[in-house]
Amino acid sequence: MPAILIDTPFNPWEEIQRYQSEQLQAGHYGATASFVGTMRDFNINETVSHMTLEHYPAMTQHYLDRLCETCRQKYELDDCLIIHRFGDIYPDEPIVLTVAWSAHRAPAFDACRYLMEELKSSAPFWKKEVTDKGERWVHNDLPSDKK
Amino acid sequence: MPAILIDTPFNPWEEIQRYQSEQLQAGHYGATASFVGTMRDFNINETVSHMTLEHYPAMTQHYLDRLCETCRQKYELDDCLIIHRFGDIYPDEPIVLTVAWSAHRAPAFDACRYLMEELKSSAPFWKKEVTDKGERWVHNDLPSDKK
Amino acid sequence: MSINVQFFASLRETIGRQQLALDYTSPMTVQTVWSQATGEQSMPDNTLCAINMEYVKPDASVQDGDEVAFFPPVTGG
Amino acid sequence: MSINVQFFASLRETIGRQQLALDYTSPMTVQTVWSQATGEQSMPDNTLCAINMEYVKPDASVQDGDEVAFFPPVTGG
Repeated sequence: MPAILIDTPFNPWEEIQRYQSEQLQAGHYGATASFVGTMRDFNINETVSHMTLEHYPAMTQHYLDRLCETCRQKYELDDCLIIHRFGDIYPDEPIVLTVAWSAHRAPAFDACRYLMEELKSSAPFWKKEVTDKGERWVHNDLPSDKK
Repeated sequence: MPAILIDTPFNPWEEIQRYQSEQLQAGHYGATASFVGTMRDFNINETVSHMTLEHYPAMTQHYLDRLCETCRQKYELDDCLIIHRFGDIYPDEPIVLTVAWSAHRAPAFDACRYLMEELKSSAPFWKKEVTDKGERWVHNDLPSDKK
Repeated sequence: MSINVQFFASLRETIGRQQLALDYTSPMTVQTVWSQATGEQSMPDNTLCAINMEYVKPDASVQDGDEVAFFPPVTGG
Repeated sequence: MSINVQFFASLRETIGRQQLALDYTSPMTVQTVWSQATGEQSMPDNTLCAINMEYVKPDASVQDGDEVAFFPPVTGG
């Protein structure tokens, strides 16, 4: 149940297959739910050429590790996986992958979504987009309940 | 937004990549939610050597095609995909894949799960498992609302 | 023309046949198709019914040339 | 020992520095760390605070040697 931070492009589908074949017991899990967040080339009606994803390295790793642990305690899972990019990211590149493996579909779906919602609301990452009008920090319109 | 029925093993992760690179517009979608149902080697505490997935060919294709259409009308999606096996299936082989691509994560998650829940409750497939005690039809414990 | 009747999965095994052609007589419902096709057996409570690939209730009307299918609760996915 | 203060993202740019060491004086809260580190600027409403990688509220107590971080709402994923 690792959380992996990387600063280079990754192929989420290959990572799922690799992790699955190395860490999961074949024939044991019946449900694999996954989510991939990919960089778009537009946001709020402006063309985005690339972005920089800043983070708080020690806290990010700590936060994501604990999120995986909490997730495994909360749902009946065989395993879960998070991979998250940081640094410079270009359109069409995957930013984040969350995966949950379970015997049954409900915990797999619930856990995969839980990982993403928690990560979106609390993992210390900040996006700065570069558009044709210059740089801008991305704002999250959702209220934070963490203050 | 195809629904594909096949009677031979498939690799869901390769199918996602292939479909995505051929049919989706790079940089346009930001969220990809997927689900893979895999055959387990045990069920209700018995070891299962393999199973036969019977279906009602014409109705299955019709049902899944329309499910994809309904899903695209119901959620704000770039696209969706269903692949479903039939015939003889062995442990660790994928049985079903559902994928939804969207600009945002909520419709992608919701649509991917909607496809699976509808398919599980109404697509005309029937599993017959072969265990060390013989063959048995799998029963769905959930009440059906389709009668 | 006639009614094409189909049985699937455990129902196919219980009834002992996969399909049969039934003479069309007006009026006909899915329930009467079942009764004629099975020799007046009672329909199991959870049986699903379809006319021309669409789910219907047992009291739905059948037309000449329809395909009427009966099957147990589905277990795909 | 002292307090290691960190600012991230837009807050780092607004404050004009990424990190600084602050002499520890007892008692100290996250709010007093902010005030001393920023020259008594007011803390933006949506600022998130962490002590040693754990989210805390501004009235949380700080200990000698702690790392105290301030940052805007997160936008990862």
